[in-house]
Amino acid sequence: ANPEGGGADPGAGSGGQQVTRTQDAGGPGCALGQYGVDKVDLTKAVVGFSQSEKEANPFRIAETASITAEAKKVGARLITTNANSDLGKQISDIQSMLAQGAQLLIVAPLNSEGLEPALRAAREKKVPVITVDRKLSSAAPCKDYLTFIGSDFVDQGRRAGEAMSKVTGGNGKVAILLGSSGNNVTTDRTSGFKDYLKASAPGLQIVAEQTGDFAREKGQQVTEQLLQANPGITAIYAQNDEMALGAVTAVRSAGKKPGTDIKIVSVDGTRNAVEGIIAGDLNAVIESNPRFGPLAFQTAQKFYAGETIAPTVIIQDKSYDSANAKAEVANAY
Amino acid sequence: MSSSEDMSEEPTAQVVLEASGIRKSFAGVHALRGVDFRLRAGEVHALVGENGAGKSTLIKVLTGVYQPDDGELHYLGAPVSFARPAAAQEAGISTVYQEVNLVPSMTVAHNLYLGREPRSGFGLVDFRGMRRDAENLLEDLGIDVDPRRQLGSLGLGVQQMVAVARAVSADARVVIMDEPTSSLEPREVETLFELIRRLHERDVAVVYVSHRMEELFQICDAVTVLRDGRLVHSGPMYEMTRLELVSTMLGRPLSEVRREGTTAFGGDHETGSTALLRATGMSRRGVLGAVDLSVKPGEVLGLGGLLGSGRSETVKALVGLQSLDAGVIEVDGRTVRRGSAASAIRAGIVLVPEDRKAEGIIPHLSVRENIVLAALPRLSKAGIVSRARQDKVVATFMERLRIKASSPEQKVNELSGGNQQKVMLARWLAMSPKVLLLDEPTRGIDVGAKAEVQSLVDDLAEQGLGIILVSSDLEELVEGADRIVVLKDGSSVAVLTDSEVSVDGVMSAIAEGGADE
Amino acid sequence: MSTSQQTRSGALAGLVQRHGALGVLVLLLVVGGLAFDTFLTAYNLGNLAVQASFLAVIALGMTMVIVSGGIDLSVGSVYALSGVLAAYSARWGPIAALLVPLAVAAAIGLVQGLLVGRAKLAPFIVTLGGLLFARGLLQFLTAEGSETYLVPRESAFLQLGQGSVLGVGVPVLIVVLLYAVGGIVLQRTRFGMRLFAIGGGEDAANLMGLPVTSTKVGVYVLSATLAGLAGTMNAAQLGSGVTVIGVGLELNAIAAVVIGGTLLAGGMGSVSGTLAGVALLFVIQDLINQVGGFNSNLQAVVSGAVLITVVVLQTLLSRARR
Amino acid sequence: MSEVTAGIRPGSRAHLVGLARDYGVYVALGLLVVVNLAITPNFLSVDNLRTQAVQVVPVLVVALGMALVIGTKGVDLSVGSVMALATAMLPMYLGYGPVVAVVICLAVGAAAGLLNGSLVAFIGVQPIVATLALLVGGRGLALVISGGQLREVRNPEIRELGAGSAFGVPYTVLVAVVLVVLVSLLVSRTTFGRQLVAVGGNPRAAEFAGLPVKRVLLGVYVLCAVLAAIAGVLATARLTASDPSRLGELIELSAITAVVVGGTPLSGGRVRVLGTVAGAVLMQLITATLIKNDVPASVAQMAQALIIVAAVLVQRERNAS
Ligand SMILES: Nc1ncnc2c1ncn2[C@@H]1O[C@H](COP(=O)(O)OP(=O)(O)OP(=O)(O)O)[C@@H](O)[C@H]1O
Ligand SMILES: Nc1ncnc2c1ncn2[C@@H]1O[C@H](COP(=O)(O)OP(=O)(O)OP(=O)(O)O)[C@@H](O)[C@H]1O
Ligand SMILES: [Mg+2]
Ligand SMILES: [Mg+2]
Repeated sequence: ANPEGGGADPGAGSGGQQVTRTQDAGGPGCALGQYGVDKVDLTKAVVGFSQSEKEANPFRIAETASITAEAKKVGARLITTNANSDLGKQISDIQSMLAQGAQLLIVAPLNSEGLEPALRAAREKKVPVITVDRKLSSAAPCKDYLTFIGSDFVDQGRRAGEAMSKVTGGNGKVAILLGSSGNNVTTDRTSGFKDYLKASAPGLQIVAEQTGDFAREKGQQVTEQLLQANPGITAIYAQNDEMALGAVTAVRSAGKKPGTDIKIVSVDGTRNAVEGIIAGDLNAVIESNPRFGPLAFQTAQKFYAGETIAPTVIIQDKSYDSANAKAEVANAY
Repeated sequence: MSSSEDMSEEPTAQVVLEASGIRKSFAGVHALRGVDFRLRAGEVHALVGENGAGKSTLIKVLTGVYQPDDGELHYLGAPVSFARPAAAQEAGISTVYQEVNLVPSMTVAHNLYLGREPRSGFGLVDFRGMRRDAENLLEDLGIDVDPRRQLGSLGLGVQQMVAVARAVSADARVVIMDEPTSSLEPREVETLFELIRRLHERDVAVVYVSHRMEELFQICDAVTVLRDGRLVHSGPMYEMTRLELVSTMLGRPLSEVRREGTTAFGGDHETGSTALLRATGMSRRGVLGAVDLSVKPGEVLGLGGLLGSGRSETVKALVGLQSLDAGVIEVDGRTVRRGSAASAIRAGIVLVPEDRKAEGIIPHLSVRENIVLAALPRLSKAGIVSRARQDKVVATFMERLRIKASSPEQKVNELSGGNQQKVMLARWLAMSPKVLLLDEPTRGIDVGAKAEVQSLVDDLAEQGLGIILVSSDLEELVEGADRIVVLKDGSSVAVLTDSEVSVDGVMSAIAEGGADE
Repeated sequence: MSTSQQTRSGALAGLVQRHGALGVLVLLLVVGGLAFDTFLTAYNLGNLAVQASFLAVIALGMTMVIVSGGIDLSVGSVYALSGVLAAYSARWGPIAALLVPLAVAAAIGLVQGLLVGRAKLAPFIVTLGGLLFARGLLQFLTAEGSETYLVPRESAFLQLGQGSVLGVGVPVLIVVLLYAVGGIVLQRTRFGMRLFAIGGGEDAANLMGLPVTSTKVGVYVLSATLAGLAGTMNAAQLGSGVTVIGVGLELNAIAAVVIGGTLLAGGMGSVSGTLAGVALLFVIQDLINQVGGFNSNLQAVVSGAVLITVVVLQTLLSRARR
Repeated sequence: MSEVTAGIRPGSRAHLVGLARDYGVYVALGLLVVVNLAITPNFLSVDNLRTQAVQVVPVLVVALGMALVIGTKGVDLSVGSVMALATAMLPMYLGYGPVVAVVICLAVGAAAGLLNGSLVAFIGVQPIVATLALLVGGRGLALVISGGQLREVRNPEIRELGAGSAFGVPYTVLVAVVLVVLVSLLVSRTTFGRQLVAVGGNPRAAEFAGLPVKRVLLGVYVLCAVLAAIAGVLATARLTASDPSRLGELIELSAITAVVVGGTPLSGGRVRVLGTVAGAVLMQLITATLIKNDVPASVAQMAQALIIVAAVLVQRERNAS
């Protein structure tokens, strides 16, 4: 996820706590003995958190803040690193935290593949790894890592398709503003959306797919170009809120009314976007909740307490639309 | 090998290199308009002509730097066309190009053996062998320099000798030298001639370009004269007198070129009584020991000394381009800030540097821009340059110095060396300086232009400028200067006045002066 | 004015200059070791060395390019592309996994080299084109970056990145070997001499009859091939062809080379300096981690400041030499 | 902007080659327009032209400064970070009114330029590394200052600057046009401009000619950074938000490309301002063409690479031989 937004104090929403939707996507759970690590007292433990991208957008800021706050609450000593979008750095970050004596690792993977060397190092040191927000695809739970806590990005795309179908009445020409190329969030949010349209909203036709790099300015520029080349576009699916907000400006400067002439649906749930729904510029936003701290530490506590942990813990993401935006805006990050 | 004896007439000697009907033009400039050139084994062949006559261009065509637009090349009897300088070199033609063309960031030894490094086992470069070879070579050629020195840290003269050493050490059938002596002292010139004689004995053909007439008569057997890209004469050297040669070169009747003496300098000058520029105790560790000198208005002060004696360093220090550890520089009694070029220029001291290519011209700018460069602030109001005032200055000096260019807008690096030198002079004269420092001002310029520059120097002195003249051409130095300060190992060791100002005087001052090492 | 004395003090200053990066590195190692007992451990340094090895391989080629007066911006993209190709080709066995990416990388280097050497285009623009092209090709081959090819779990190819000999990682051994060879190539072969000559004065090198064009072509092929090798090693380490790696890596490589005392203008430089430069970048990064408490934005500020300090020191040292 | 070469027969091969070299970028531009007229729907509309003009502004303004730096044989990698750093100030000082806020942005830009310029001119650090440090650190600082957050700009004047227009020409485009004229006058008519070119052409000779080489270098980097700051303000005004994490990302590469494609050699000693404008417009049109025709990112990047290299290939200096 690469959302960003502005203004609000991250993590301020009192009701923004993550809720588990499903535990276990099939497969057995994982217990202390199976994973082969030693029991640790979390209140005295050294916990390492490896963040993947700069804390330069609301999602990352809220995510780091949530984990930092929860570590403090639990009493664990937290060391944090940031890979700055560099996979090699994430590997050395994790190894460095292991060298510094981390006993539990919370990792926000930069990519769904490629962390093997770091995971191997953790296994050798018998340190459990909890992955959050991005799922590792070929690594094995209870072996390479303990569990994954996060959203289902394909499902986010599917729900965005659903929302799109609802706000457009199932008919129209859609432009997709893609996230950064090569990012599996982009891939998942695209495939979920397309699959839904194919199956359930054949009246919606995708006329353009261009990358907006998860950035507002790029979203604005690309939308301007697309609207001129395809005046028939009636809806925009932006894969994050920032690009959606850029699209809003572009639609307006093309002399059309965002939210009315051109429907806009996006993913993330930042404060700015939800306010955009209230203002009528956006039509729907699918949430991607970044507050992993409490759930991550709870999971660790349960694990050390001997409980079996499900290989995937999918959290419940909200969605915002004109019906609930006003009421829920306080929960947006 | 003056005209003669040991050089028995050898029209029979094999022709090694022959060019016929060579044409070459650059964007709008016809540098060569159908030139024939024939070089025989064992001869020393002078290639002469005014600045811009096309000598260097011909050499570059002969050695594969340029491809001719038209014409043919025969080497050892077979038609050839060299695609790159490397091809000519492999075929046995080795060349010293005009202006030093070596790599300044590498050592002397590297420069000598680049491309043909001695190798030990595994094909690796054998540095020890290379240094030993270099030492032997340099010693053999009488060049006193440490082969481990970085080339760029050496004076231009030494660099030139290194270039020569590189060329002659290759086992070549033809050695081409484009103005190899322009920065050399009589002593080095003699070393070079000795080398050429040895080449001659090995039956190597030599092409020799120089603007120093006496050298040509001393060493060359045959001569080819170019004028405006055309061949105007080719024949044995002994058939010509010096005057005839000059007149053929310039294309003017004999009567017009007849002159007194060898230089165009007049007699002594009226000099003021108080010093215009006075420098005392200039020193910098490892470069200058203690240099004292002074120039009066209307006086030409010569700086004498051997290669690397610190003459160039001294004049650079005077204009603030060489920082000093100690020393006072005054103009009209006012102290100039040491190490600041701006304040030297403000005080009216300017320098025409020795290394035109590296320190003088801005290659891609036009003649006009190069001339007005230093004077720009004076030609502008509130930072906006006046084109009209520029054009006036440029026109004045191009005419006064007879700068030969297709237009003021021609790129300066397309001019011949001599004309580039005049552009440098124009740049500084446009500043109306008080003291003019000239480091090898006639380096690489033809007899005509040389005379013009020399008489210009005279004129300027008459007008009351103080002039410091550095020249490795001893004759020029002695005839031009009213007084000579002799440098040795970076210190001033003697001042020659009146009758002491003579070639012998300078020589003996150099020999005696200072503590010997 | 004793020349030999001048030479000797010049050589000494040169030594300091060339090993300026090494000096700073040793200093940081000592300070880091005293401050953090988890820093100077075989475990930590061993891991760092493996992680640094990819940049080290790339920076070796970059050093040669920069010595010749050029620059190669395409290495990051070529690195990523090669990783993907290696992971893809691993299905045909380890030899294919090694050769396919190297061949493609060398081909890219060849085209760049010809454009620079033969067509005389500015290296900056040519290799910027290479950067875009290789990244585009990578995305094209991976369905816009959505496909990640995996190296078969049992493939011997993985040893290239994950194996170790006597406790030293294979990538580290490769780096040691390559730098030994690279040092000899640069300092002791005619090819190396030519690189210095071209960087120090291209026109002069040409007039001296050196094969300027083929040397330039060679050095770009070399650089791209080394970037390809780094990508291949990385794929072996990760076990997959990750598409998002290598962005901005060219700047890290350039920084390492310059910190190592190589002159960007060309004509001067050493591979040992580059190795120290690479090590320095990774040690600084790890020390920032060890100190902790910086958020990512502050980390960037600190890295920038450290970079300025190191480069200024380096420049002052090399100026003192003149 | 071309240097007229005397004495070449019009129509001759040399003449045509010379023309292609001098006007290569315009030829490429013309070709691209023709291609677009054929394949891109609604290309020839006023709205479209306006969009392209508006979008090219930030890159163009940055490229103007970059052209000056490149003219001195340097390069400035930090422009994108300077944009971010300067405009991070905008929301903080808007309380004092838009003019004060913008002046502070430009002052911050100038300070960044002073840092770059001092490193290059006085310490002698190689430009690419000197500015690399600020590229790395500058954006970090911008994020530290702004708390890592994008901030909405609600000031009406700034919004008007971004969205409004006079006589149908957007304000941002007007600003860019004025800057183009100023920079082109600076290069061709002022002492500073001519000295700049001389310093790029042969720094040693410039020093020997008594030019204030260090001051010129310092000035050039300051100018470049101030232009980057202006570009940042214009981009921010249009986006109606200050976005320190993304604003100007990778713009240094676009700007350098525009400059070089426009015929200014990286080896210094020459600055072609109109060529730079054409180069920036060319890059913009390439992007627009690829987006409008919905070309996937992978193919778009490869196409871009090929067009850039082709454009430079057309106008390379003819070989000596
Ligand atoms: N690269 C070039 N581009 C354009 N014109 C050139 C170029 N090289 C030489 N010329 C012109 O060709 C003519 C011959 O120049 P060349 O350098 O051969 O003269 P030269 O006889 O060697 O003179 P000098 O004694 O001053 O060295 C001159 O008019 C010069 O301006
Ligand atoms: N033969 C030599 N061996 C070593 N160093 C030398 C030699 N000749 C000159 N140098 C060095 O070259 C530098 C420049 O000397 P400088 O140019 O002042 O002398 P010069 O008298 O003008 O001689 P030149 O005619 O070579 O210019 C000095 O630093 C000197 O140490
Ligand atoms: Mg010549
Ligand atoms: Mg001298």
